[in-house]
Amino acid sequence: MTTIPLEHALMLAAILFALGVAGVLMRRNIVFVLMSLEIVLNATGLAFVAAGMRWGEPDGQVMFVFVLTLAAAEVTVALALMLQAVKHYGTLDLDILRRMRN
Amino acid sequence: MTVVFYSTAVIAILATLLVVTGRHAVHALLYLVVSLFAVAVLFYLMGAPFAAALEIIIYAGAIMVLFVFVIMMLNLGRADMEQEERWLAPTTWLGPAVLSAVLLGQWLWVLRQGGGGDITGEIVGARELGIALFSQYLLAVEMAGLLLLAALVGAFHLGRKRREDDE
Amino acid sequence: MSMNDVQALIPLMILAGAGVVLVMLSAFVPRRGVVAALAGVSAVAFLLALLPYFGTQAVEVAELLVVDPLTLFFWTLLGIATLVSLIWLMVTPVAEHDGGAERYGLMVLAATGAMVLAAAQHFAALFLGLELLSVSLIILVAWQCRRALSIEAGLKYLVLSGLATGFLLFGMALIYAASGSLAFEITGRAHPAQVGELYWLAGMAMLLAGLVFKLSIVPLHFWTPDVYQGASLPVTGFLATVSKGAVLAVLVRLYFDMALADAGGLWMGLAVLAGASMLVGNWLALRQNQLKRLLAYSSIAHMGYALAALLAGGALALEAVVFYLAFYLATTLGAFGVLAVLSRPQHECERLDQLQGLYHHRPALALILTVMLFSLAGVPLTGGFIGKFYVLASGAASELWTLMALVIAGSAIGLYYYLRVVLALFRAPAETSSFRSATVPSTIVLVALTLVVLWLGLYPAPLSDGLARIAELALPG
Amino acid sequence: MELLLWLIPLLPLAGFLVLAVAGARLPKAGVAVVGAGSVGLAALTAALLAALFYNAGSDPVIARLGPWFRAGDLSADFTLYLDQLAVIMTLVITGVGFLIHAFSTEFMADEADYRRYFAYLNLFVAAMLMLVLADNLVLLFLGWEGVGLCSYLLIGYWHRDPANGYAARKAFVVTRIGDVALLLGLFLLFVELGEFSIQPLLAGAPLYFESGAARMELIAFLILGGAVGKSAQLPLQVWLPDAMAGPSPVSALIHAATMVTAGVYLIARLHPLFELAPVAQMMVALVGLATLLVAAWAALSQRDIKRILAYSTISQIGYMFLALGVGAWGAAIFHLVTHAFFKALLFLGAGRVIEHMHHEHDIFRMGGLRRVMPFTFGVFLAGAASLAAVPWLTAGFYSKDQILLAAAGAPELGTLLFAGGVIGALMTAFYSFRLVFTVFFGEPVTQEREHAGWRIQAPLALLGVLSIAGGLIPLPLEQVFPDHHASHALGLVLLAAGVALAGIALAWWTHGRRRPTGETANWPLWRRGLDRWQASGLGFDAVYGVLVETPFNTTARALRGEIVDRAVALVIAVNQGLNALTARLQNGRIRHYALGVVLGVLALLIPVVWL
Repeated sequence: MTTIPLEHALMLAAILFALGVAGVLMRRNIVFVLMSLEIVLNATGLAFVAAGMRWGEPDGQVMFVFVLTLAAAEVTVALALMLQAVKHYGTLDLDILRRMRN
Repeated sequence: MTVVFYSTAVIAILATLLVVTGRHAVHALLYLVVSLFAVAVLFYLMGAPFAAALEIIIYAGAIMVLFVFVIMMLNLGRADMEQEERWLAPTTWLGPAVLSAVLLGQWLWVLRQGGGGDITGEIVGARELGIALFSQYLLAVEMAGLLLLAALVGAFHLGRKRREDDE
Repeated sequence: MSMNDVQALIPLMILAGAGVVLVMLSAFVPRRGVVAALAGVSAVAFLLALLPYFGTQAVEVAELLVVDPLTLFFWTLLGIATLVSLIWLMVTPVAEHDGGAERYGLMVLAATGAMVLAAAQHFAALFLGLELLSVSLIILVAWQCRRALSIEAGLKYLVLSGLATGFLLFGMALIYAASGSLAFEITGRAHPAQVGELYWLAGMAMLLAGLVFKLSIVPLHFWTPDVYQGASLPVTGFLATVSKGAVLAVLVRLYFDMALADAGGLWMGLAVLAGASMLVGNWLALRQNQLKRLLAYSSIAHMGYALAALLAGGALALEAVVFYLAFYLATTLGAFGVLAVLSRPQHECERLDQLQGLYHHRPALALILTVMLFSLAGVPLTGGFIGKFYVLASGAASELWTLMALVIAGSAIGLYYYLRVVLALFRAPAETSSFRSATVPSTIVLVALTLVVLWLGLYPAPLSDGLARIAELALPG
Repeated sequence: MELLLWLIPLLPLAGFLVLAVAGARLPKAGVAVVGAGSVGLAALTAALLAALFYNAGSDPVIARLGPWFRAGDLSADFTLYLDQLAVIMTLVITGVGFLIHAFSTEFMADEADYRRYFAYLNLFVAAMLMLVLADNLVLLFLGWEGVGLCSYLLIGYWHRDPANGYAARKAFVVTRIGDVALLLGLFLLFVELGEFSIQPLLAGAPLYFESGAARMELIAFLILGGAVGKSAQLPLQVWLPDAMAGPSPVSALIHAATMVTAGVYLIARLHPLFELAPVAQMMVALVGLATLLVAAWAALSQRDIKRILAYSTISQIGYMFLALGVGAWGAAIFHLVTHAFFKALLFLGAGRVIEHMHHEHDIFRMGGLRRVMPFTFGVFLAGAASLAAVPWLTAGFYSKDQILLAAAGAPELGTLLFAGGVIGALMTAFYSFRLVFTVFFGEPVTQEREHAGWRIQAPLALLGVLSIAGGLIPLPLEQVFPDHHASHALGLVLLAAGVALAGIALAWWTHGRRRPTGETANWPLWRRGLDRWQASGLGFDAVYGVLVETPFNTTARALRGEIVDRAVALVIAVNQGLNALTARLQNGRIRHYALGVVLGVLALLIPVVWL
């Protein structure tokens, strides 16, 4: 068996998370934004599992299961919403979805 | 094994980078699946085989397939790729990229302080997980069920094709 | 799980069960009224089920939840707010195709999430409660899928709330990595002593960012006006009251269980955000003519005040926040209620000019709305004044002069735009204006809310004393 | 007695509630009865209570209705407190307030929204009574806020003209600036002394604070800020002249019995704090002095009859501040009382004049009204004489004399304060009689004769009598205020008297005597020149123009109002600018909103990592 410092696992999670955040911030296409959100959630799942394994407890994996549930629930609603948005606005461009503003 | 861990991590990072910067939606999706597989391998290496399985079955399996369906429904083609090209001008991504880099820098600085301890790779498998889920986390599991129910209702309502919509 | 635990969860089970049943039932029962009535009954049943617990000891339920006097208070408050929101959902006229009965079930499910949040003492409960609340709310916001604005609001809320949740989860993971536990109190104790203190603090910072996102604290506030505007009035009312109330509740518990007042940098960051919220919220509202956006901006400022009260720390701060929440819920529900009552199908009452001259046609509604606006502005003899006073008193007790000066300055700016609306109510009506009259049930609810707001302003002593006892119990030592 | 005490503020409040809720069903007469009657009953109650109070040896009466709220150590009850100061204030507010109400029942009879008018007026009186009777600072603040709110509602209501929206905003911003200072001061006081109840607070302060302690000075300065805003003193005086567009009785109420005197009352009520803060107290005197001079100077060149009176209010309140600043608390209250009489009278009289002239405000388009409005002329003359402090005959003379003597006796800067006060008195006498002579003397511009019912005549007559004889009313305040030793030099008294007369004479010379002469074309040149010189007031006009009008107009034009006006505009502009800026960020783009989320995370994360 091998030992890995917790920091390294968490750093990986942080990098993946940051990439996801960057995706949300810079992509205009809804599909890519939603994928980036999935990356973000997956990164937190990785962090939870890593932390759980550092303590040798199942709690981290339990949280991962819940994160997975959320990801599934969110993506379902998100994709349905996306289809509606395409119907109303005729585009995948999030920057067009700004009828409400000051 | 350590080598496997770090090389898989690099694969995960690269694949994710390609997702975030990709032009073609289906390609990006495939890279995402690669990244998820890589993470599943890491789970396995860290001693969480059940989590690894879930990652592949649910994430890479169910959720990504959902994405594929939607992308196919929208029929994203070459025109969309060109559009992506235009949307990804440096003025759009430079600021966010810098901000994300600052965020990442903060995190890495914090994590570098260390003291978190080691992951020994001792296996916490499906059995322990199951016991935890259905004893102390039972309530939470119920809550997760409600969450899925809510999402189901939402998807049903939002995705419903109504007769009057066809006009 | 012992019998005792199960007993403590009866109210929650009622609500959750009702949510499931209502959602199922909506598919088979075509009559919207039946589902609506059942939803109302379930909220009442929830409140009645709380009665046996008053005066009992705290019960911890399988580590995840705790039912103590503070929880009971929040549950009562949020239960009433849910009931009133359901009533507004009933009375607001909607276009036929937007009137799916599943909305009632979803709102009850969202309320279940809120209750879990208010009782949470474990990260898993916090996370799942928050997400049950948020996901249900996203669907409710986007429900009128024929309105482009509704879809836009839903998508905005979903993406931003997903991002915030990501930070929240990552924060939790870091705290867990540092302390080895997901329970508030254990991780709270671990903080000063254990290794990886920086992990703990950074994790907490991200966790708090995820939470204050829901409270629309600046600069995580951007979603608020758009989502408020895009959602239908009763849903906005629910979002503004139950959702914010539940998040504030869990924030209170976190703050005290984890001794966040001692974490200097974190405290400073929160203080800056609270101060910014008061100013930015009020500035944004200054010239706003869209009433929902106005209320959204005002909620930003109000959550800033509430956060400032919390930051003062100590029993008085706990009292202040809880009192503030009580008055804010009653007042906001009243304001949204008046707007809901005045709405027509596909034509919500949401612009300032739609209210012009209300006093001359519907004096009672105008006076009720005036009381609510005065309360939001913090005019004496309304609940809002006492709430503000509490905030200032707790701030003064901890000598937080800068924050207090900002509270006072923010209120001074705030009064201006609330009075603008009041003046419009009393101005001569426009030629074309016509107002719906309120139905009997909504009149009763509105009058009751008005009386509550005035009661909180005129004779809050009983509530204050009760809160003082709760605060004493909640804060050991 | 306790019950009676509570009745006083509750009666007008009840009047307001009745009018607000059930008023729509009342006929006009009913509205008048409720509106004026409630204040009248309050006045009767106040008189009865005052009699009982003095009979019982002037011991303070404390009436506790019940608890209000409690937050930590901080508690406030619904408790009223009546002492010698509160008795006087209550009598003035209800008495003068009732006379104004009674006058209004007839004067405003043609007003379409009669009901709302009386509702606001009643609420105004109730709030002011709450302010002066409050036992604790929270209740006092309730009255303070109520008064401010009512004034804003009145301004906002009467300003149908959008151009006047700015005036309403200005009044709002300026008084709010004062309120922010006041609230901070009160909380600071609470934190130091742990008390909101006024009497224990005042008793405790000297034990807790050294005289001149920095915290004490700060508190006193903040309270002064609140008083300055509400009482329209320099530099926050700008809102008052603009807030004149309401009907005259409202101005009478705001300027005489309520609102602007709140600041004077506040400082008088909290005088032990100012005694502990000598710098702040000196500041009160200097603010008063500067205000009375600037406002009197401004009044000299106004043409609008109500604006003249508005500036004179600011100026007279400056005198009260001057008195407060030199520790002559009793003299300040005395002047507050006499001022309430003659200023109410002057505003009501001006309302009569304006109405008679068909809403003409410019005094130079009036003239000779003495003949057609003999009654109004009579009472107006009494009021103006009192304002001008005609020696030994009028109430205004006695109260102003006390202030001037007290100023002369001040330990520091006595000469300066006295000299300023005397110069102010000269200007006061001049502008009040400039007004009288221009409006009532000379050729009549109209032949229409006045007609007035008893509901107009009786209040005016009564106020006229009070303006003259009000100085003889004894105002026992020895239990509230410490003795004040003023100078009693006869020379100073004579100087003050002489100055007032000189001012009137000057006004006669420049504005009374000179009237359009007859045909002069065939006079010899020297005679024409002499006549022109005489007609021009022996050159006084030129001097007047050079000394007063030109500089005032120039500065006014240069500064577009006053410097403060600019500061206020700046406050508004800054807030609107920030509104525009923050609103621009609210651009609807999800990506930009998400940037906000990330920034928020960083805002919490960075201090954690680096602090």
